[in-house]
Amino acid sequence: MTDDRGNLSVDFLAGFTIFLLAFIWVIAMIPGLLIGLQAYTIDYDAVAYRTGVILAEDPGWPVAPAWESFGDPQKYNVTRFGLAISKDTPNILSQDKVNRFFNVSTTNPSVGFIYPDDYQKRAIFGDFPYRFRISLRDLDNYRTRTVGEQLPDDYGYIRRVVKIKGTSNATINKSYMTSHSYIKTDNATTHVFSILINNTKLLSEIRDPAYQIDPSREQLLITVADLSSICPGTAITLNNVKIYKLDSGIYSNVPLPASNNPFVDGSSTRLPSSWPGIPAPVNNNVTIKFNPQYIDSMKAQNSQIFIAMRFDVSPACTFLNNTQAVPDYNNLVGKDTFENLNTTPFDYNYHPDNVTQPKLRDAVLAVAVWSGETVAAPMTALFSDDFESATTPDDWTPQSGWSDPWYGTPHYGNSSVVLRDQPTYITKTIPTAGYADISVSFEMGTQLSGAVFATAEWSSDGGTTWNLLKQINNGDPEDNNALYPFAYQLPAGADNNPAFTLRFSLVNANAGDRAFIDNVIVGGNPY
Amino acid sequence: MAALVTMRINDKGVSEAIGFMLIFGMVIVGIGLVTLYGYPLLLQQQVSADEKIMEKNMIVLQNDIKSLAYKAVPFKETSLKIGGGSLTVYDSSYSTPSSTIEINDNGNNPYIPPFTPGELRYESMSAQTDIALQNGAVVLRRHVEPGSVMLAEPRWFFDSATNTVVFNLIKITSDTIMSKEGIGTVQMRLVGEPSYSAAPPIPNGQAIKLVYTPTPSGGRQDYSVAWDNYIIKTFDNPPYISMTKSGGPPGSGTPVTYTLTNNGSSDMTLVIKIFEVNIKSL
Amino acid sequence: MVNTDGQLYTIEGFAAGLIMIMTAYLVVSATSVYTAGDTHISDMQLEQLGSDALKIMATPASTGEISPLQKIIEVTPVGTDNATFGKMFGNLTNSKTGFGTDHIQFIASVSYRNKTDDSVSIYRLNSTRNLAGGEHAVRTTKWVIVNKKLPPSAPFAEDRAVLVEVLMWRD
Amino acid sequence: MARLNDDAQWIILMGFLISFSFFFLALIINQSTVVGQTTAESVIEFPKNDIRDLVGVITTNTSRSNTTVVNSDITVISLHRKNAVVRYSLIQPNPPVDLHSYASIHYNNGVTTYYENWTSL
Repeated sequence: MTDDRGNLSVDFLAGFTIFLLAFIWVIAMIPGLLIGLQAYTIDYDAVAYRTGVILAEDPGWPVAPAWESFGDPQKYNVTRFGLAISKDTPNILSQDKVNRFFNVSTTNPSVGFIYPDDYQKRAIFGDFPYRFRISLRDLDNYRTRTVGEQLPDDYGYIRRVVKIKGTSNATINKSYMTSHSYIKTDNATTHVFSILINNTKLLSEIRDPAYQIDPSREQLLITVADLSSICPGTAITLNNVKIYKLDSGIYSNVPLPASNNPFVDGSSTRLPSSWPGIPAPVNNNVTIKFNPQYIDSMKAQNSQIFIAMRFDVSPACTFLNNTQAVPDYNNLVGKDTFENLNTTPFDYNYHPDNVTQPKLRDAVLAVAVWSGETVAAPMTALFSDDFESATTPDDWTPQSGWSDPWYGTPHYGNSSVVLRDQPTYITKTIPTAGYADISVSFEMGTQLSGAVFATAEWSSDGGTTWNLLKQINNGDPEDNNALYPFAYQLPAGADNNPAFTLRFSLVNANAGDRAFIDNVIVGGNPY
Repeated sequence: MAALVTMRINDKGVSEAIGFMLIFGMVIVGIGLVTLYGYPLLLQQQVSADEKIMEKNMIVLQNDIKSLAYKAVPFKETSLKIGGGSLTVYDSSYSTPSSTIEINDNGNNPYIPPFTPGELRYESMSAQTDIALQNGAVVLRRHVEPGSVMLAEPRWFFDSATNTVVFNLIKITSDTIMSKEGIGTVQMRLVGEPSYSAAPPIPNGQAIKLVYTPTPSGGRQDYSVAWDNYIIKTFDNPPYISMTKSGGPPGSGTPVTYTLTNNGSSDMTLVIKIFEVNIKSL
Repeated sequence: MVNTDGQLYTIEGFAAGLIMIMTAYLVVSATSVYTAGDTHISDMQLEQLGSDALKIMATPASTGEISPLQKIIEVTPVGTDNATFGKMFGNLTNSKTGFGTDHIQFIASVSYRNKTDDSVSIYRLNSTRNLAGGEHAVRTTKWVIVNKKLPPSAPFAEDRAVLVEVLMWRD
Repeated sequence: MARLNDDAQWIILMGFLISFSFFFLALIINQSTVVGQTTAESVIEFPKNDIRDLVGVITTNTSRSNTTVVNSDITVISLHRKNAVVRYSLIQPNPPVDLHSYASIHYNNGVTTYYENWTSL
């Protein structure tokens, strides 16, 4: 018998090859079979639609007390996000809800909501771990806020046009004080200025929540200004602020927690908890900003709230005083003090002379939903500077002394940075090692005259050559003393580059020319 | 191998050729059985799948027509696969219409000229089934059975709160005769503004007469049973409307007259809207 | 002795291949290509966007003001174009949260009732361009109460309800 | 060699297995093609924005929408342009006895019937 082992293997190869060829051919047909199958995008679109509806048309849950009033330790009580002011006002969002919603942290549970877990449970819903990106662009304020990741190529999407309800505020300046006779001719050292927040009236005069001033849901901002000009040369201290509540005819003194202490002279931090034990010296103004939760905790819906501020001046002088001078501020009696012919508290109401009314601003809300791996990790800014520091722009390289922090108009937060009066620039090297798809965004605006212009540029070689991003010339639409947002996606030269540099310049400038820069953000995707 | 051979006990009686023929025969018989029974079953499956898909496709087309008519969108197109048959558009003026609708008042005076809707019809070759999109409804008829079924309803309605009867008539037109098999794109557009007629109010005791004339007896396109069920379901609304039916019976090819008498306390409002949808291409 | 083992491998390979190819053929020819769902999704998105934009335009910015949409209709004589509408509506619908803008075209018109015969008249308010044949549009509407002479020949202006209709589509 | 070699039959078995799995995959795909469409369509079909808009225009400024002219404007234009039968009636506030206004709104477009009794805040 001949050996047939070789024979077998050649034959096996032939048979198996035919089988494999057919198999490969058949497998190659599967993608064609799946062409018609697009259920996944449809599903994403439906989820995005649902999330868009919840965010734009629903006030969230719980409603009272509102979910946004829950601090981070109690955030587990929040079951549903919703940004609308109330269920009767779809598409009109509350600024407080927006602020709380976009208060996002990637890791730290005590700072804000955590992406993605906290949001998946409360805004996206469903057991499936969808990934998403929710952004809100405030069209009137040129501001975009985002939670989520970089968009992949394919995602479900919905865009909603909404309005954001602004907050009301009142500034009591010298001309207002004079015209309302708040500056009394009593040459004394102790003065009491009182403010009335009549909740009953505020809630009943205008019933539409979209335009209502509701202190228990939105922040009130009251600034008593121009104090230094009332009697120049006198030293002013803010001795105390007392809160009285009038509820069904009964006055009660409500303690003011340190978390609601006033701000003095434009400071961004409240007076310390040692105040009022140690009275605070005041140069020019005092700002009162109560958290809505504080007002809400007073159960103030049907009550009137009196804020009595005690100023001490030295030497004695004719100062801000609209409250019957009571010998003993420490033991104020509500009825005697506020129901007194000599007391005319400042009324926080719907009169536009008194209070700047809440205004609705246009905004765009976009929701994108997808699943699976995204190219980028949760968006991490490589670099950002909001120029809030007092010595701004300290970590930039100022070309000369002509770049300063700017607290005037325009700025976001506390301050922007200004380039002024002569040709000058600031630069900053931001190594992009390990990152690709570099993007730059910033806000810029100018106040120019003559042949002056401001530029934003980037360099891939540490400043030898510069590439122009944006130039604002005298007379351009952006040359109107306001900040405008700009965003650019940079070419590959910016990727993975330790010498990546940004520069903002003011060219040909003379005295009075100004360029303002704020909120510089450089982002990228890790390799 | 040698060791293996020696281990075999006895294979003398086994013929290699016969064994091969046995196996070969079994394979052939297997293939034969599959071809005889399995393949027709598969074809059957495919035919009913084609039909199901077309039912859904027709509903998609109906949605397009709804968008054109009720949302006044000027143009719509949908790509679809027409399997196992052909999709044909019959102009409203086609000579043997599958139905003619007349709406008359108490004294048989017409509110509108006799209305022939025209239709988009899918004719399945293998399943012996027609699915038609006519007058805003999707109706199905099997040739082997006498009746017909409405798969998706048109938007005719009676609103009892306002005592209003609304007929939305949709006329399908096309400039040429078109028919399509395989993958096609149905493009349709809304022609002009809808013609709208609100008749004088119909007082208590007076009636509207709706006359449905199907294609003559023996015609394959008789959908009167489906429409009969729909009309009864929609407009027989005691105590507001008392409905009587005369003529027919549905399915016999003879006209059926539905008399809707206003039994409500207030005057009844009749609204007739006619939309024209032009099929640009298939 | 002829060895038949080899042929068997080849034959069976053939048989298996044939079976697979036959199935594949049947399966591919039986499943349908179906894209109808997508268009409805994008319709829905566009409709929502347009309806939001009209709603926003019909909302006054603060109490006591009249809404931009009402103002636009009141100041625009019947039959004339109002560019403010286009600018506002375009800005609201085309703004995105990220880079760039959308490309939404629209035709806006106003419908009102003639008091004499209860017929409805329509006039164009503003448009970006005309709808070319074959473009896929959706319609959104918004009720507005305006104080206006409608029709223009009416003897006096009074509160009337009009329907603003916007036909919108993407380029 | 007296016996047929059946070593190769696993190949044919594989062929069958693959064919069947392919077949079932196709069946499942056939089932799933129509799912997403219905969600989108039902969203479009349900006239949420229309109803909201209508209720909004009637209730936001009741003194303006209370006139007979506006009422018939809304009724007639709804029927012409929106294919919906609408009827509403309003009761204005009667201070000091009653500070609220009331509306009853009826909407029917043949698919969706909606009825609301509204009371102002």
